[in-house]
Amino acid sequence: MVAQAAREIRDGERVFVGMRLPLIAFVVAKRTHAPNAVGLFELGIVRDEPAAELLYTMGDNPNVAGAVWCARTIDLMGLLQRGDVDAGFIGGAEIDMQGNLNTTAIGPDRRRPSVQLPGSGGGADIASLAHRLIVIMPHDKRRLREKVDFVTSPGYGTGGDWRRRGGLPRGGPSVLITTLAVFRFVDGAAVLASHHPGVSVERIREETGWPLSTAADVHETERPSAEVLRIIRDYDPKGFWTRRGD
Amino acid sequence: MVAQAAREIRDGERVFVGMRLPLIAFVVAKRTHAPNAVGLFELGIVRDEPAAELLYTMGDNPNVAGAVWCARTIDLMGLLQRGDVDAGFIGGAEIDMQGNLNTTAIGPDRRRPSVQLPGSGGGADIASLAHRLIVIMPHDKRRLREKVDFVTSPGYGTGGDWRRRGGLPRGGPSVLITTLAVFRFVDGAAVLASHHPGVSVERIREETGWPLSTAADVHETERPSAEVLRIIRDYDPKGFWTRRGD
Amino acid sequence: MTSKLLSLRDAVGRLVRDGHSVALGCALEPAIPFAFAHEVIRQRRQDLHLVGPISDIAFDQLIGAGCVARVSAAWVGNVSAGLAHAYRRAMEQGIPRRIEVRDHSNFTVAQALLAGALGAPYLPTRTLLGSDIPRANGTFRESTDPFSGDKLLLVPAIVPDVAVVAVQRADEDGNAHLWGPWGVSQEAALAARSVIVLADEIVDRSVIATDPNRTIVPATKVAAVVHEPGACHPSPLQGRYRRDHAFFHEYHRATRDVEGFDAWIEEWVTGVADRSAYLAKLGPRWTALRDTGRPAAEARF
Amino acid sequence: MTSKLLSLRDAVGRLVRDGHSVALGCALEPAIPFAFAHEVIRQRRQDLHLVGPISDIAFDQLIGAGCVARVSAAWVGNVSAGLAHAYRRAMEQGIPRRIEVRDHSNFTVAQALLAGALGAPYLPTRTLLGSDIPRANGTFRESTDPFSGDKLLLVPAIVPDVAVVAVQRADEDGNAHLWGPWGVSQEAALAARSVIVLADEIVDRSVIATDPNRTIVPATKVAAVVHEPGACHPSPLQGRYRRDHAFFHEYHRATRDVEGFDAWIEEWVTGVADRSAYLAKLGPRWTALRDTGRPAAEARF
Repeated sequence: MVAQAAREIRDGERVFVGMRLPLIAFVVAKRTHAPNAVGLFELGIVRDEPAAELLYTMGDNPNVAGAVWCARTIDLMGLLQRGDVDAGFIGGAEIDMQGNLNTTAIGPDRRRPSVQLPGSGGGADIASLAHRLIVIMPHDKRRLREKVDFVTSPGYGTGGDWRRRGGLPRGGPSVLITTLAVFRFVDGAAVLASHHPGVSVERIREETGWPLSTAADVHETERPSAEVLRIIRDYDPKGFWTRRGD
Repeated sequence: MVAQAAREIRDGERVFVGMRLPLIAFVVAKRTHAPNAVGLFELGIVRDEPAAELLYTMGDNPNVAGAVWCARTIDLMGLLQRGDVDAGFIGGAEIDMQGNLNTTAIGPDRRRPSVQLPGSGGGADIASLAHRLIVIMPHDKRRLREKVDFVTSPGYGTGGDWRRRGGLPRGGPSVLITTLAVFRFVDGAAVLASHHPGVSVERIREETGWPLSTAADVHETERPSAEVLRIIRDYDPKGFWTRRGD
Repeated sequence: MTSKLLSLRDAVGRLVRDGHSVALGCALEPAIPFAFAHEVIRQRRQDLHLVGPISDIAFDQLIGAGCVARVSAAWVGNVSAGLAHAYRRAMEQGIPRRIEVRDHSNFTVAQALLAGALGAPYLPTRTLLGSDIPRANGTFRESTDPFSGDKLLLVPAIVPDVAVVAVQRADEDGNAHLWGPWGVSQEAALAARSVIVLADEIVDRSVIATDPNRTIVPATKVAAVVHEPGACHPSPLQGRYRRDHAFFHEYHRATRDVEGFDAWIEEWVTGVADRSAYLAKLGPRWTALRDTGRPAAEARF
Repeated sequence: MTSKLLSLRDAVGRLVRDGHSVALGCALEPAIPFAFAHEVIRQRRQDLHLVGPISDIAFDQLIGAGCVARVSAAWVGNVSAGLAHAYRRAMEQGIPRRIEVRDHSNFTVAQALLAGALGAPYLPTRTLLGSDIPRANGTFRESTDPFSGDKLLLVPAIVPDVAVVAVQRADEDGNAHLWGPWGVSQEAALAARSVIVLADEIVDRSVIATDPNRTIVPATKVAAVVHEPGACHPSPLQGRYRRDHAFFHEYHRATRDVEGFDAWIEEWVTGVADRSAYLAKLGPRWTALRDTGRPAAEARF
């Protein structure tokens, strides 16, 4: 997942990084094909070099030391709303075929949820305002659902020009990277683009809660290079974030 | 003028100071009856001690050195709009009986003025949003007018509850201090409260462009104490700002 | 210059009332005033309205202890360990009580507090158009931009009764220096009716005045200054101490059920008199977190 | 890291076009980039839209030199000396040309640029209700607060084509440290389509990174970095040089009539090749303005 996520970052891009796997994907991208990418962190940090050590949160002292800008959340969110942020990473508990994400609550009544999730954080802002959204999630039939219980972070809504009609200025998910596969969004809907090595399309179909649509050129996800695996293991030697496979 | 202006500052108040004579009035107040007054400067400075030397502008290095807060204009204006500023000083080229001030342009057509003035600066904001406005002006029939050509800084408009009806949250002029006299605002109109030593009410009437209304207890303006005069001369020994009399 | 120095006990006792809205954790992951949250729990405040973007586990502790009636936040959880168990129990089972949640995103919390700081009634934005958050929040309004005709969301100002900011140093009057990420701390402090400053170090006014650009909140807004070293543990304070990652994970494991939560609160909050006792209980684990950082390049005023 | 270092001549030549909106003098009285204004005059830019709160005499010089078609400002004058003669001539007699003025207050300029920085269409405010400024400005709208029913003024965003900020130090990529009053400098820089940084000193990126809280604009927003010592004279730059009060008064006396203005521009702008020639012409008067200030108290990251 991390290796594929890193490939989604282009050189020179301004990326809302977030935590966990995306943070490591940013490190990999910076050290391989995207040395000029810039990382933005919503608590008010801009970095053109990854932190010197593994981060558990974006507010850890090592993520502040060596930053080029330490500002306010509103300053970073302003850049996002202006359209100055190329891409952003986001995860979620549930996602549907149109890329709408739920990180708020499971169950029909948000006031009496069956599972209370932490909430949006800055995720819904990134999903609303970044030029491109990169989604990373564990692949599970209960997570990739026909319909999510609550739309925390808008994807393509009901499809078509739903975002424009709703007033969103730009953006939407470009890719969904799971533990089993990579989906691209075509006309506002997720299409299976590649399956990870050793994972069959059949298994992906079984593990996906919506009727799977498959790209004509569906192929195996490119394996991470030895260099990429080394960078990941160097950065997270104990596998704190990458334990569940990279 | 400076001595009277200083008397208008109460101890512990948060005051939008501005430049020229008000700045010296702030110094006098701090060193006499209002040691806990705090000065706010619209470029983003808060001081609880006056600058160490005479200022020509509020942005002079000595006004920054030793400040307790150096922020952004919007932060100070936010305090003003919130209602966190007790009083503010302002001058003007023209004022009418309701305390409406013109610092924009003389003449009927603002696009083709007979005299182009510098403009509002922060004056119109202070007049709109401070709890209390203290006005300082040279006394001249062409300046104290029946009607001003342009309302840059709103006073009491046409009188009555004009400010409230217009949407202003509070405030209005409390006093007009001129080179000849002191006016207090009663029911939204300027009333002569005191004449400076050696100035007759008749002369004030002649030099005032509106029908003079006089307080029952009109009296002579209190003379500045020797201490106040010393403080003023110490602060502005060459009389750069106070040349025209204190 | 007046001194506003108070003990944390007195500051909470005098300034925090049942039912108050309280903004804290406004720098996001770092500089969270846990010492304040613990004192509020010890003094059994009730019906509080918590305001903040993401609170890491501070909100979870206050909710589990029954101090909270309402939360206006973008995220309530345990940043490096996962879900917040006490928050889940309150929402899913009403244990120890039902709470009302006003869902936000980090941007809308920032805008609501900035509007409060500016004395503006609301801020107009394009974020969350299409999200279910506005409906769940209930305080926003949809609007049309009179200049362009575009759809907008209007985020109303939040004016907290109390904002709590933890800083590296402050003077006794309340002029406070914070460095590292500010998050929404300054907006919260300027928006609030009163501000409590928790300072790792108390310095003379002249120290603050050597670098007025570092001042996050001026004394004119501050009601109380508390000298509380280590006030943010287990969250970090830049240049002073690092984040205690393991502590967050231990809390996560220990508070899976109500009994575990109550035992944790007894051990770390109600069972200790104050912050110094808490730090003494941490012992060498606390001293090992010290971080002296590297000095900022010189700037001369 | 890329280098964006350019000479001021090249930066103006490449980034400032006739008809552009240009924000400068955004720290109010200090840190006014006079060197930039003079290069614009030397390159004979026309029909510029000047944006700024109060510009001291920088706007007066650009207006008198015929570079300006429109001004959006709260105040145009000579702060310590009085009225601005060239601005008066343009407005009163159309000399050297008629200009359009969009009247503002300092607060509305700040709000317009903050809206631009936030990507918000406008900011709602209660200032200027009852002033003639909104009518004279022509771009504001009166509105009603949907939450309270109160009257409001909506100040639309200003997005300058170019913002110019003068700072004490920057790296070659454009990460810029400014200390002292920020005024509306950060809002202008974040709102603008491109930013030109005039740095008194060029430092390594690692120097900027020791103190990221001092960064007023990040490199991601910056198009050009110009190493221009003394760029702000006669206005001051905190910790570097003091304000040359006499220079403002001399300008005031010298520019009372058109001939005097033209002679002044010939002597101090078109008659000098660049900023270093200008400073050499000032000679000992310039060196006497040096101000080393006092060091800020240590902060460690």
